[in-house]
Amino acid sequence: MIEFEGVGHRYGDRVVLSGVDLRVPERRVAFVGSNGSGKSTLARTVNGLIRPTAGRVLVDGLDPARDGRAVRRRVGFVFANPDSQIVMPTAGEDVAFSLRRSGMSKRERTERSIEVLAEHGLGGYADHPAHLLSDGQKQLLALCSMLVLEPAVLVCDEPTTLLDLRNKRRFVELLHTLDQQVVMVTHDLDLLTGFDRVIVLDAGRVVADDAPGPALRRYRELAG
Amino acid sequence: MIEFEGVGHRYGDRVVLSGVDLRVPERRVAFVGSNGSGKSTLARTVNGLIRPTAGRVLVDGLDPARDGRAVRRRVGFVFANPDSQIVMPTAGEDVAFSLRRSGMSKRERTERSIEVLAEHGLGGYADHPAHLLSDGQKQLLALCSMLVLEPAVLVCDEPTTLLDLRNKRRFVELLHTLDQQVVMVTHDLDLLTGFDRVIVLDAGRVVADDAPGPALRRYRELAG
Amino acid sequence: MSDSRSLSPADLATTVVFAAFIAVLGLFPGINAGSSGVPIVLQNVGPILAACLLGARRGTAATALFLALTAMGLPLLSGGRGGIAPFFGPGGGFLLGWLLSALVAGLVVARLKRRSLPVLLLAGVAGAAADYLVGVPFLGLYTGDLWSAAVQSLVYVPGDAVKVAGAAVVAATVHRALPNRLAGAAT
Amino acid sequence: MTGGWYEPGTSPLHRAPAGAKLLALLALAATVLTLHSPLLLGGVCAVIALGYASARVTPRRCLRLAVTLTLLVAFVFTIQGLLLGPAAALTICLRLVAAFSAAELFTVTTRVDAVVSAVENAMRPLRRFGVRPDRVGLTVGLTLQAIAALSSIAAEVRQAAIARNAGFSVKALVVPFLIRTLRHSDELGQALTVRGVDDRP
Ligand SMILES: Nc1ncnc2c1ncn2[C@@H]1O[C@H](COP(=O)(O)OP(=O)(O)OP(=O)(O)O)[C@@H](O)[C@H]1O
Ligand SMILES: Nc1ncnc2c1ncn2[C@@H]1O[C@H](COP(=O)(O)OP(=O)(O)OP(=O)(O)O)[C@@H](O)[C@H]1O
Ligand SMILES: O=C(O)CCCC[C@@H]1SC[C@@H]2NC(=O)N[C@@H]21
Ligand SMILES: [Mg+2]
Ligand SMILES: [Mg+2]
Repeated sequence: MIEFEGVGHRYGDRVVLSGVDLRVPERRVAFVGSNGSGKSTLARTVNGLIRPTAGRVLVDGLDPARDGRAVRRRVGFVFANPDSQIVMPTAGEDVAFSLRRSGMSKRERTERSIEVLAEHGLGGYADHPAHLLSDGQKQLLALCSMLVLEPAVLVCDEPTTLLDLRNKRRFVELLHTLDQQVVMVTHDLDLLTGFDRVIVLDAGRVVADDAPGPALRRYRELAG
Repeated sequence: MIEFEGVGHRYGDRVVLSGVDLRVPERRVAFVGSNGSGKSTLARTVNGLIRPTAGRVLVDGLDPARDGRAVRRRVGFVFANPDSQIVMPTAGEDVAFSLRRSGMSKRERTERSIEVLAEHGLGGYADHPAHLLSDGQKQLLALCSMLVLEPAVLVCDEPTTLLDLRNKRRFVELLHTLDQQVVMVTHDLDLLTGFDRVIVLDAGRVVADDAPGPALRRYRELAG
Repeated sequence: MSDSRSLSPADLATTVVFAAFIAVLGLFPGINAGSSGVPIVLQNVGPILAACLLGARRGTAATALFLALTAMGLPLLSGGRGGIAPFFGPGGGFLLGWLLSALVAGLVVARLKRRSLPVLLLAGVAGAAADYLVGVPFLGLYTGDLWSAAVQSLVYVPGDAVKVAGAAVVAATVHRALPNRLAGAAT
Repeated sequence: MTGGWYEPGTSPLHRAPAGAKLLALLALAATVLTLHSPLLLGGVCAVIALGYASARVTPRRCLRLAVTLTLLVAFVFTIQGLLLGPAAALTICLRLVAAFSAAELFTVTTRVDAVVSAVENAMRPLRRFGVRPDRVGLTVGLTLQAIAALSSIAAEVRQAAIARNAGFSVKALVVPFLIRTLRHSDELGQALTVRGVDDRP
C-alpha cells in the first residue's frame, strides 16, 4: 500500500505540490491533471526519485526518501520515453541487465530474460537491436525490464504517448493482466477504463478523488 | 495542392511505402495508421525531408525532391517533440530565427516575433527562456516559429502528444482558425473532428480514404 | 559557422549538439591534482567520444565550436569556468590539444573500418596521446623545461586510461545499438 | 544571451569596444613575453590591478582569481626556482600573472554578445570567400539551447537509471544519454532544414 502524508514539494520558491494526503490500497489507480499540475513530481516521490520537501510517503511502511534502494526493489517505474530507459544494445541483454544483482548465473539470466520477453509479446526479439524496435515494442521492452524484477507496484508516467491504437490496447491489456498494483499518470483518458480510482490534481493539490466516471467529469470541467 | 504520384519508399531492403497515389486539395487532411505504417515517412516527403525512392510528390506543381528550398518556403512542419524544434534560447529569438533571411532588419524581426507570439497566446514571453516554458507552450512556440514564415501548407506530425486536455483543445482550436492547408499525422483521433478527409495507411499502403467517420471506423477495425 | 557550402543543416545540428555534449560533461567538477593548476577533468573524453561516434570531421568541428564558445566567455569548462584566461593558463595547450585529440581519434576510427572494442580503444588511446603532444610542451613553457612538465603530467595518465577505456566501451555499445550510424561519415 | 563570466558594469573598460580590448590583450601577452625586467613586469601587473579596481570587479571574484594564481605561482616558482634560480623564476611568474589576470579582466568586463559582434565584424571582410559572419551569433544561440536540451535529457536518463537501481553504472547513464543525444541531433537537423537553414539568401 502507498500512503502520502501531507506531501508537499517546492522547486526553489515554486510550490508544485502541497498537502497531498492519500492512502492508496487499490490495485488500479491513476493520476490525471493539467500540464504542470504536479503529477510526475508526485509519482516520483513514490520510489524516491524525488524527496518531498514536506510530509512523507510510505510504501508498505517503508519511506523511499530513506530506504530508496529497498523501495525501488518493490516499485518499478516506466517513463514516457523508452530511449532513456533502455541501457543495453539488444532486448535480451537489456532485460538481463536488470538481473545483474540477482545472484543468478549468466545463463539463467539470459533464459529468464527470454521467458519474460515472450510472456509480454516480444518472443523472438531477444537478440534484436533494442533501438530498432518500434516505439510500441520499445515501451514493452522497458516494461519487461521492470517486470523481470517482480516489483509489487508499477508506476507508469505517460507510457503510451507514442503508441497507435493497437499497441496502446495491447499495453493496457497487458497492464490488466498484471498482479501488480499499477499507478498510472496519463493524459490519455481512454487508458483508464477498468481503473478503481482516479485522482485529479490541479496546481499541486488533489481536487477530485473518485471512481473514474465522476473524477474524469470533474477533470473535463476543469479543462473548460 | 499536394499530389502524390506512385510514391514508394524503402530503407535498404525494407519497403515502408508503396504505390501511394493521392491528390489532396482539401484544407484539413489527416493521415492515421498503426506504428510503422509509414505516415511520418509520407509526411516528410511533402517538404523534401525524405526523397521517395519511387514516384514523386508535387506541391503546387513543384517537386520537393528537386526544388526543396522553394517547397520548404510553402510548407511548414511541426514535429512531435517540441524540445528538438526549439532551436534558440528564448522564445523571441526562436521565432526571429525563422526570419533571418527575410531581409528585415534585426529590429523588425524582433518586433514581428513579439507580434506573432502575442497572436498565439504567448504574449509577454518573448524574453522567456524557451526551455522553461511548459510543454503546451513549447508546442505553441514551435507553431509560431513556423507560422511567422506564412507557409501555405502546415504539416503536423503528432503535435499534441504531451499536451493536457486544455492545451490540446487550445492547439486544435488554433489550427481551426488558420487559413493554411493543414496536413495532420496523429494517433489521437479526437483531433480530427471537423476534418475534410482522413487517409488510413497500413504497411505503407493506403487502405482507406474517406470522410472522418467511415475512415476512422476502418482504422479501428484494423486495430482489432 | 563559416562555410555555407559545406555545412548542411544535419552537420550544423550534429556540431552544435556535440559541442553541447562536451559542455554537459563539464557539469562534473574538475579535481585539482598535483599543483600545476591543470585540473583532472572528465571533459577531455568529450572530443574523443564525439570523434568515435561522428568521425574526424564532425568530431573536430564540434570540439572547435566548444572551444570557440568557451573563449568567447561562456562558462562551459568544468567547474563553470570560461573565458579566454584558461587558454593563457598552463592547461591552455591541453585545451587546444582537444582538437588534435578529436582529429586523431576520428581518423583512426575511419581508417579501421570496423567499430569493434579494440579499434575504439586504439582510437581513444591515440586521441588522448595526441592531446599530450600539444599539452605537455605548452605546460613546459610554464615549468621552464619539458622534462618536468612531462613528469608533472603523469598524474593525468591513470585517470585518462580509465576514461578512454570507458569511452571505448560506451562507443562500442552505441555503435552496436545504432548500427551504420557512421556509414555516411567517411572521415 | 545570458550566463557567462561577464559582470555587468559601466566602467570605461566595460564600455570599451570588445574588438579593441581583445587586440590590446593579445598585444599585452606578446609584450610580456619579450620583457625580462621584473621591475617592468611588476609595473604591468600593477597597471592590470588598476584595471580591476577601475572596473570595480567584486571582491569575491578577485579572491577567486587570487587563489588560482597563488596556487599556480607557488607551483611554478618552486619548480623554476630549483631549475633556473629565483631571479628567472620571478620573471616567469610575473609574466604568468600578467597574462592570466589580463585575460580574466577581458572576460569579466566584456559581454558575450559583444564578443560575438566583434567576431562577426572581424569576419566581415571574409564574406566574399563564402564565410557567413551572421552565423556566429546564431551558432552561439543554437549551442546554448542545445545545452539546455541535453541537460534535461541527462536528468531524465539519470532518473531512469536510478529507477533501475543502476544509478552508479556508467553504462546505464552514458549509453542512453548518447543515444538520445544522437537522436536529438537528428531531430534538430530536420527542424533546421524545415526552418530553411540550407536556403541561400
Ligand atoms: N527540475 C525542476 N525544476 C524546477 N521546476 C520544475 C522541475 N521539474 C518540474 N518543475 C515544475 O514543477 C511543476 C510540476 O511539474 P510536473 O512535471 O510534476 O507536472 P506534470 O503534472 O507531470 O505535468 P505534465 O502533464 O506536463 O507532465 C511544473 O510547473 C514544472 O515546471
Ligand atoms: N531512418 C530509418 N532507417 C530505417 N528504417 C526506418 C527509418 N525511419 C523509419 N524506418 C522504418 O520505416 C517504417 C515506417 O516508419 P514511419 O516513421 O514512417 O512510421 P509511422 O507511421 O510514422 O509510425 P509511428 O506511428 O510510430 O510514428 C517503420 O517500420 C520504421 O521502422
Ligand atoms: O582548464 C581546463 O578545464 C582544461 C584543462 C585540461 C585538462 C587536461 S586534458 C588531458 C589531461 N587529463 C586530465 O584529466 N586533465 C588534463
Ligand atoms: Mg509529467
Ligand atoms: Mg511517425
